[in-house]
Amino acid sequence: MWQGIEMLFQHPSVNVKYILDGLFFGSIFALAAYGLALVWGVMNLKNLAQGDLVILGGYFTWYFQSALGWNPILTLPIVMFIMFFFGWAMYALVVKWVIDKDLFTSLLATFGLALVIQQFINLVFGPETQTAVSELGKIKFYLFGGRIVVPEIRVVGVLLCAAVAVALIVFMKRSRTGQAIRATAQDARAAKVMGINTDRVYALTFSINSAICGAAGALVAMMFLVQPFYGITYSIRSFVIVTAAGLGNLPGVITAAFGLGVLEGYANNILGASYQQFIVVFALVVVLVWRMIRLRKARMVLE
Amino acid sequence: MSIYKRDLMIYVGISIFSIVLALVFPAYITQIAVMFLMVILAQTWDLQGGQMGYNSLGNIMFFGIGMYVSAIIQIAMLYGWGGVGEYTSASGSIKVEIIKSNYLYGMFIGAFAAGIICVLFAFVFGQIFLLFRGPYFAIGTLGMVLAVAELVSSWEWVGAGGGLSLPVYPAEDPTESGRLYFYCFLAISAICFAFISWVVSTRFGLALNAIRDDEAKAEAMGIRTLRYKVSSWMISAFFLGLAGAIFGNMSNFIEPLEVAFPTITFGVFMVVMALLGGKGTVWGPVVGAVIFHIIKETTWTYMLGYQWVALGLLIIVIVIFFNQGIMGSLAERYPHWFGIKIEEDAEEATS
Amino acid sequence: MATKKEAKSNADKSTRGYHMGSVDTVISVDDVNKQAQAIAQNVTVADLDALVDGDPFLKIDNLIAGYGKMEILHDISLRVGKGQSLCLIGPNGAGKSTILHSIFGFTRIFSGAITTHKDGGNQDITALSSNDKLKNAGIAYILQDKSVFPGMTVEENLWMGGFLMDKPALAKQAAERIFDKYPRLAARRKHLAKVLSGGERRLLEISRALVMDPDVLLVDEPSIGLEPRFIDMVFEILDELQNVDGKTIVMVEQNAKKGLEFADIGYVLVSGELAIAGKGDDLLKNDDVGRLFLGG
Amino acid sequence: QETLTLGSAISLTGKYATNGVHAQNGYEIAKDLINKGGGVDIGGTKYMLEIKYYDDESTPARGAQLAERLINQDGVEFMLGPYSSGLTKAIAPVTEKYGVPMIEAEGASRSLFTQGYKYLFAVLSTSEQYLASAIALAAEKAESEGKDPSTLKVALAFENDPFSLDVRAGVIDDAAKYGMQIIIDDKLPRDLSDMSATLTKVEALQPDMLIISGHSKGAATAARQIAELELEIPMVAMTHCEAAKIIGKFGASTNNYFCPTQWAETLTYSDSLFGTAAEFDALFKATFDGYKNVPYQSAQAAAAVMVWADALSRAGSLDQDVVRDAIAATEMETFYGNIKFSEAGNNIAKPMVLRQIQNGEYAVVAPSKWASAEPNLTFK
Amino acid sequence: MIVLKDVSKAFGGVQANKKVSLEVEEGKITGLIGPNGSGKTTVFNSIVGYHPIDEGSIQFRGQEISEMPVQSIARLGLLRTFQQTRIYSKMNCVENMLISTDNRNVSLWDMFGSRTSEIQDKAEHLLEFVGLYRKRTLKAGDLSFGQQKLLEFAMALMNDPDILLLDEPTAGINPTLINGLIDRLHRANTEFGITLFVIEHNMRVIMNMADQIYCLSNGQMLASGKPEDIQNDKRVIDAYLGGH
Ligand SMILES: Nc1ncnc2c1ncn2[C@@H]1O[C@H](COP(=O)(O)OP(=O)(O)OP(=O)(O)O)[C@@H](O)[C@H]1O
Ligand SMILES: Nc1ncnc2c1ncn2[C@@H]1O[C@H](COP(=O)(O)OP(=O)(O)OP(=O)(O)O)[C@@H](O)[C@H]1O
Ligand SMILES: [Mg+2]
Ligand SMILES: [Mg+2]
Repeated sequence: MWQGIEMLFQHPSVNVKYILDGLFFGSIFALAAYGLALVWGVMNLKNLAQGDLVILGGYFTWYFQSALGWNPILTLPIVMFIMFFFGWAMYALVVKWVIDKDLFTSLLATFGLALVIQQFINLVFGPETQTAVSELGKIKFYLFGGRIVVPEIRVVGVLLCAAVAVALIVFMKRSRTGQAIRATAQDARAAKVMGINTDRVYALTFSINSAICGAAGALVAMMFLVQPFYGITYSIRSFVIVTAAGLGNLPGVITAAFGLGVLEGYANNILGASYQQFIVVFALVVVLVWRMIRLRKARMVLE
Repeated sequence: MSIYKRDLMIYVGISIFSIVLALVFPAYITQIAVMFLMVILAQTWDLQGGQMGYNSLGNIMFFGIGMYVSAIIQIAMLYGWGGVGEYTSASGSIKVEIIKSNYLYGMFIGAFAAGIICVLFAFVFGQIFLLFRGPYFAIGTLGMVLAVAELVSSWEWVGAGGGLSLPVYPAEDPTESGRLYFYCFLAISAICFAFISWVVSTRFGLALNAIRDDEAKAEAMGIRTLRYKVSSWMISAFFLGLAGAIFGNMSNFIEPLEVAFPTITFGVFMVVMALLGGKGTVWGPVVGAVIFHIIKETTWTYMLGYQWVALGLLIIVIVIFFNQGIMGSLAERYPHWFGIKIEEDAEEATS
Repeated sequence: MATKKEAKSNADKSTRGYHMGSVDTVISVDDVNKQAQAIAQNVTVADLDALVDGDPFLKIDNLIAGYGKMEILHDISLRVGKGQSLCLIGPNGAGKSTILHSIFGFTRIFSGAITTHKDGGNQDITALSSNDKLKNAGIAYILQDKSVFPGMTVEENLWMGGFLMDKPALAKQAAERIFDKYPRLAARRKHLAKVLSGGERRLLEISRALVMDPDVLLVDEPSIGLEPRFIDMVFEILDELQNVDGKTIVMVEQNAKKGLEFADIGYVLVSGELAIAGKGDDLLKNDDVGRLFLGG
Repeated sequence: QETLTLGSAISLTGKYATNGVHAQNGYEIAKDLINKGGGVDIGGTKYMLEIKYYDDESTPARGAQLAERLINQDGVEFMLGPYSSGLTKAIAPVTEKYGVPMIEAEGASRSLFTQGYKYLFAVLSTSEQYLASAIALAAEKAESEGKDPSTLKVALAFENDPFSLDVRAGVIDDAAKYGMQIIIDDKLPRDLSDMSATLTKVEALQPDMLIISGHSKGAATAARQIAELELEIPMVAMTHCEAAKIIGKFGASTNNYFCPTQWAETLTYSDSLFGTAAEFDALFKATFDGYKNVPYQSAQAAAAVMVWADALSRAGSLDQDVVRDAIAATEMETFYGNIKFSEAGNNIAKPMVLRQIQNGEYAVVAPSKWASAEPNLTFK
Repeated sequence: MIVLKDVSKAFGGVQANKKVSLEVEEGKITGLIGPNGSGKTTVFNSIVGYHPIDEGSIQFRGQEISEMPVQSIARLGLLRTFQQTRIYSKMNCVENMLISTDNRNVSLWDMFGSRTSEIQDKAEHLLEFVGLYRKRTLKAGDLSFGQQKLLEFAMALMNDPDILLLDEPTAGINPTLINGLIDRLHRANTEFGITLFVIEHNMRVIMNMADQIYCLSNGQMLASGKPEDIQNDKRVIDAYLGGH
C-alpha cells in the first residue's frame, strides 16, 4: 500500500496516466450509464441487462471484424443500428409487460433477460474471450520525463461519449420525439391524454439505450475484451454511476463516470487490483450515505 | 393463531414425508437436502422482500459469512487459533485424526456461532443499509455482498481466493454424511418456518407489512420502523448463517466468490423462488423453492448447455405471467383457504 | 345561444365555490347506496334521448367495462347533443371516472359501443386508440388529478397539447391563440409548470386540452382541491367553452350542486349503473337527489 | 458389447467455460477414437466408452453436488475430472468418500496432492512447475550476460483463484531461490478485462520480468494491453497463451513471450492410439473448428481418457479397488507424455515445457531435451 | 397546545411560510384555510417534522419539537392525516387498525407481542364508529376513496392521539358523506377529547365545525378569529372566498 502511494510521488507521470485512463474508461462507463439513466428516468426501468447489451454490442463488433474483416471503428454505426433493433425486439417481447409493474418485477425480468442474452452469446459465439483490434495508430507524448502512450481508440471513445451526450441533449430538447420522451417521463398518463403513443416512446427509449450500449460494447471490444459472462461488471458500474449521480442529471452521470474511472485506477494502485469491485461499491455506499445524511438534515429520505 | 397451528402441522407432515422419501430414495438425499436449503433461502428473503417490501439482493452475504465463521471456528477448535493461518496457507495438507463426535461438536458450535455473528453483522449493516429505500436498497445490498466477497477473497488468513478445504466427516459409510446434512437442513428449515410463521402472526408481522405498504405513513404513526427493519434482517441473518455453516461443511471446499457468496446463483434464486411461490405469504417461498428446485434439477439434467436459457426464460415467464406468484394466484381464487372472509351482509342481501 | 348563456350566468350566481349550507343530514355510505338503489328509476334509452337537444353527438350504448377482470360499469348508456353539457354525479367509487376513461380508451371494454356523430355520419370509436380519439374523433380529456408536465414550461406544456398536429408550427400558433385568450397564463409562459399554483395548473390543463380544438371535452372533477374563487373561475371558463365555442362537455363533479347548475343534463350513477337521469335543474330540485348527493 | 460410463462435471458455462470446452473436446476425441477401435477390452468383454457430463457452471459447490449425483443417481463408478483446480478440490472429497477413482487432467494445484487422496490421479504436472523453468531460464541468461540474478526485478500479476495462486507460490519460491526482488505483486480480480493499472506500475518501475497467470482472459488482456502501451519488458511470461489464442489475435506484438505448456505438438512422444503428438495435433484440428493451436488442456484431457482405457484393460475387472490399483500402477507413454503416478497421485514422469513465441510460432526453448530454438532474451 | 411562533419556510425561491404564528387550543377544533399554495400543508409538514423550518419555533405542550424526527413527534401523541389518503393498502382493515395502536410505550419485547382481544375489540369498536365494521376483512386498498378516508381517520383514533391534524379530510368526498364525516369529527372531539386542527377549502365544513379559524395567504397569516368573523372579514373575502 505505502509502496503504491510512494510511487505516485516518485513517478509523477503515473498520476497523469491514471487520470487519463480514468477519463478514457470513464467514457465507456458513461455511455452505458447514459443509457441506464434514460430507461430509468423515462420508463422507471432498472435494467439489469445493461451490461449484457454492452457485451452483445462487443460481440457484434468482434464478429464483423473476425468473420467479415470489417474495420471495427467503421462498423460502429452498424452495430448501433443492429442493437437498436435488438432493443426494439427485447422491448416488444419482454420489457413491455413489466414496465408498469413494481420495482422488483423489472429488476428480475431484466435479470432473466440478462441470462438469456449471455447464453445466446455463449451458444452463438462460443464462450471464449474475444477482442476486436482497430488498426489505428497511437498518440505519444512526453511528460515529466516519462512517456505516455495513448492508443487512439481510447480517444475515439471519449469523442464518441461526448458526441452521444450532445446528440442526446439536442435530441431531447429539440426533436418532437425527444419532447414526447420527456413528457412521458414526467407523467405517462398525461402524455397519453396528449395523444402520445407511450408504448412507442418506451420502445424507442429502450432501443436508443440498446444502441448506446452497443456503441459502448464496440469500444469495450476494442479496448478490453468481451466474454459472454462479463456483462455484470458493466451493469454494476452503470448502476453505481446513475445512483451516485441521481436521476435526470446528465452532467452528473458524466462526472460520476469519470470519477469512477479515476478512482478505480488509484484504488488499483494503492490497494491492489483485487479490490477493484470493492472500491466501486464502497464509493457507492459512501455517496449514498453522504446523500442520506444531507437529506436527514432536511428530514427527508432517499427514495 | 389457528392458521399458524395448521401451517405448522402441514409443515411437520411435509418433513415426515421427506424423511420417508429420503429413506426410500437414498440416492436423492443430497438433492433433497439442497431443496431444504432453497426453502430456507427463499423464506428468509421473503421476510424482507415479501413481508417488509425491502428487496434485498445481498442477503446471500450472511450465508457466506456464516460459512466462513463456522469453518474458521471448526479449524480453530482442531488446530487452535494460531493454527488457522498455518492451516489455510497449507491448503489442507495438515491433517489431524478426528472422530465423529469431535466433528459434530465442532460443526454445531461453528454453526451456532455463525448464526450469532451474522446477527451482529445484520445489526451493524442494517443501521446503514436499511435507511436506503427502493432501488437504492437493492443495489446497495448487491454492492455490499460483492464487496464483502472481494474482501474475503483477499484475506490470506482465511485462504483468500484459493479457498479453504474443511475437515471431512469421518464415516465409514459414504452415504452417512449425506444423511447428516439432510437432517440438518430439514431441521433448520423447519425451525425457520415455525419461527417466521410465528413472527409474522404477531404485531411484528403487522409492522413489517405496514412498512411495506407505506413506510412514511408508518413513521407518521410513530412506529419505530428502523427497529423493526433491523430485527427482521437479524432474523434472516441468523438462519442464513446457520444454513451457510452447514452448506460449507457439506461442500467441504469453500471459496469466496462461487461457494460462499454465490450472488448470481443462490443470491438470485432466492428471489426467483419467493416470487414464483408468491411473496409476502408464509407458504409462497416454500412452494416456490420446491418447484423451482425440481425444475432446475430437471433442466440441468435434460437440457445440458441450455439450462441457463431455460432458467432465464422461466424467470421472465414467472414475472410476466405469475406476478402474484403461485400462492398469490391461489389466494385470489380461493380466499377462504387463507383466512380471508368476505362477509356477505345479511341485511344488504335482503333489502 | 346568447339568451341561453345569459340564463346560465344568472343561474351561476346562486352557488359560489363549495357553497354553504347545513351539515345535518348524516347518512352512512351503505345507506346512501341502498337508498339510491331504492329511488333508482329504470332509466331507458328513450328517456336519455329525450334529454338531448337535437341529434345525439356522443353516444354510449350498453357499455360494460372495467379494469383487468373486474367489471365496474354495468350496461351504461349515455347521450349528449352537440354543444350540450352533461354532468355525472354519484357516490365515491360509483364509476364516474371510469365512464370518462372508457370514452377515451383507458379501460377494458367488455361489450357495448361508443359512437360520435361527426360531419353528418356516425363514427364508431369504441376501439380507437387514445391518440386516434384525440386526432380523428376530436375528443380531449382533462384528468381528475394533476397532469401538467412539471418539468416543462407553460409554453412547452401547451405545445405538447398539439403533439398530434402535423407541424410543430401549428401547435405553436394554437398556443399563441390560447395565450391571447388567457393573459394570466401568458404572464407565466416561461415558468416551469411545477411552480404554478393549483388554480393556474387547472387552467393550464384545461387550455392545453383546447389546443387540438376538440369537439368534445371530457372533464373530471374540475374543482377538486381548488380554493373557492378558482372554482368559480373554472366554471366560467367551461361555460364560455360551451356557450361561446360550442363545445360538447361531459363532466364529473363531486361539487354536485355547482355541477348540476352548470350542466344541461345530469346523470346520477350508483354502483356502475345509471340511477337517475334528468335535466340538471330538475335534478337539483329533486329531494332524494338533494338528500343523497348534495348534502341536504 | 457393453457400454461403460465415465462421469464428469465440466464447466460449460461461467468463468471457466472456455477451457471447460477445450477439456470436453479432448475427452470426446479420445473416447471416439477408442470406440472406433473397438472399445476397451475388460476381462474379455468389449466395452464402449461413454461420458456423462453435467455443467458445473464453474462453481465448486455445484461441482460437488453433481459428483454426488453422478455417483448416487447415475451410478457412475469411474470419473473424469472437471476443469480447474478449484473444482477438482471440491469434487475430490466426494469421489474419495465413495471410493470412486477419478483421473483428472485439469487440476494442477499442488495442494490437491498433499491431502492423502487415494482415488485421485492427475496426468498433468503440478502448477508450481508451470513457470519454474522460466525463472531458471532468466537466471541462466542473466548469469551468461554477467549479471547477478539477484538484481533482477520481477513483477507478478496473478488471478485470485486456486490455480493461479498456486502457480504464484511456485514462482515466488523459485524467485527467492535466486534472490530476485519482487517489486509488483498484484492479484487480479475474477472478472478481469483491464490490467492497465498494473501495467502503469510496470511502466513506472521497469521490472526485468513480468509474469502473468489468469486463465485465458488474463493472457488476452495482458497481451493486448502490453502491446497497446508499448511496454518494453525484457521478459514476459504468461500461462494460457494457446487457450487465449494470443498469436492469432495480437500477432507480432506477442513475439518473445514465454508460455509454459503441459504439452506441445512438437514433442517427440507417441502412442499407438493417436500416433505422435503432431498427429494428435492434426487430428484435433481436423475434428474441431477454430483451433489454430491445440491447447494443452485438450491434449491432457485426451490423455486422461487413454489412461482410463489402459488401466481398465489391465485391471480386467470393474471392481473399483482393483481398477484403482491398476491406475496406480500405470506406466505408459502417450502422445502427451509419459505417465507414471506418484504415491500422491500426480504424474511425475512428464516435465513442463516452456515455449517462446518466435515469428508468430511457438518454439520450445526448455527443457533442452526438446528445445527447438534458442530463447530470445536479453536483459538490459 | 401547539404554538407556532414566527415560523418561516422556503423551498428554493418559493417562500411557503413567512413568519407564521398560531395557536391550537386544547380540546377545541381549529381550522386553517387559505388559497391554493398559500402554505397550509407546509404548516402541517413543519409541525409533524417532514422538513426542517428555516426559523421560528414550534412548541407542543411547551416542548420545542421543531428539530425532532417524525417518529418521535408522532409518539408524543401528535398525529396527522395526509392530503392524499395513505393507508396500508395490502392489509385488511382490522390489521390496519391493529398496527395503528399507540407506539408511545412499545418496548423491545412488545414488538413480538401477539394481538390481544382487548386491542381487537377496540379496533372493531372504532371501525363500527366510522361505519366500516362490515368491511373489516376487506383489503384496505379495495375500499372506495371515501371509505379509505374514513379508515385513515379511524386509524388515527386508534392511536389515541392528543391532537389530530387533518389535511383536507373532505376533498373529493360526496357532499352527503361529508356530513357523516363532520359528525364523526365532532364526536371524536367531544367523546374522545381529541383536539383537532383541520385544513379545509370547503366552507360548509369548516364554518360548521371550527371554534377558531386561521387564514393564510401567500404564506402569511392573514386573519384569525371565530368562523362568523372570518366569514365577514374583508381581507379573507378578497383573498380567498371571493365576492358573495
Ligand atoms: N385502475 C384501476 N384498477 C382497478 N380498479 C379500479 C381502477 N380504477 C378505479 N377502480 C375501481 O373502480 C371503481 C370505480 O372507480 P372510479 O374512479 O370510476 O370512481 P369515481 O366514481 O370516479 O369515484 P371518485 O368520486 O372517488 O372519483 C372503484 O371501486 C375503484 O376502486
Ligand atoms: N417540497 C416542495 N418543494 C418545492 N416547493 C414546494 C414544496 N412543497 C410545497 N411547495 C410550494 O410551497 C407553496 C405552499 O404549498 P402548500 O402545499 O403548503 O400549499 P397549500 O396551502 O397546502 O395548497 P393546497 O390548497 O393547494 O393544498 C406552494 O407554492 C408550493 O408549490
Ligand atoms: Mg373519479
Ligand atoms: Mg395542501
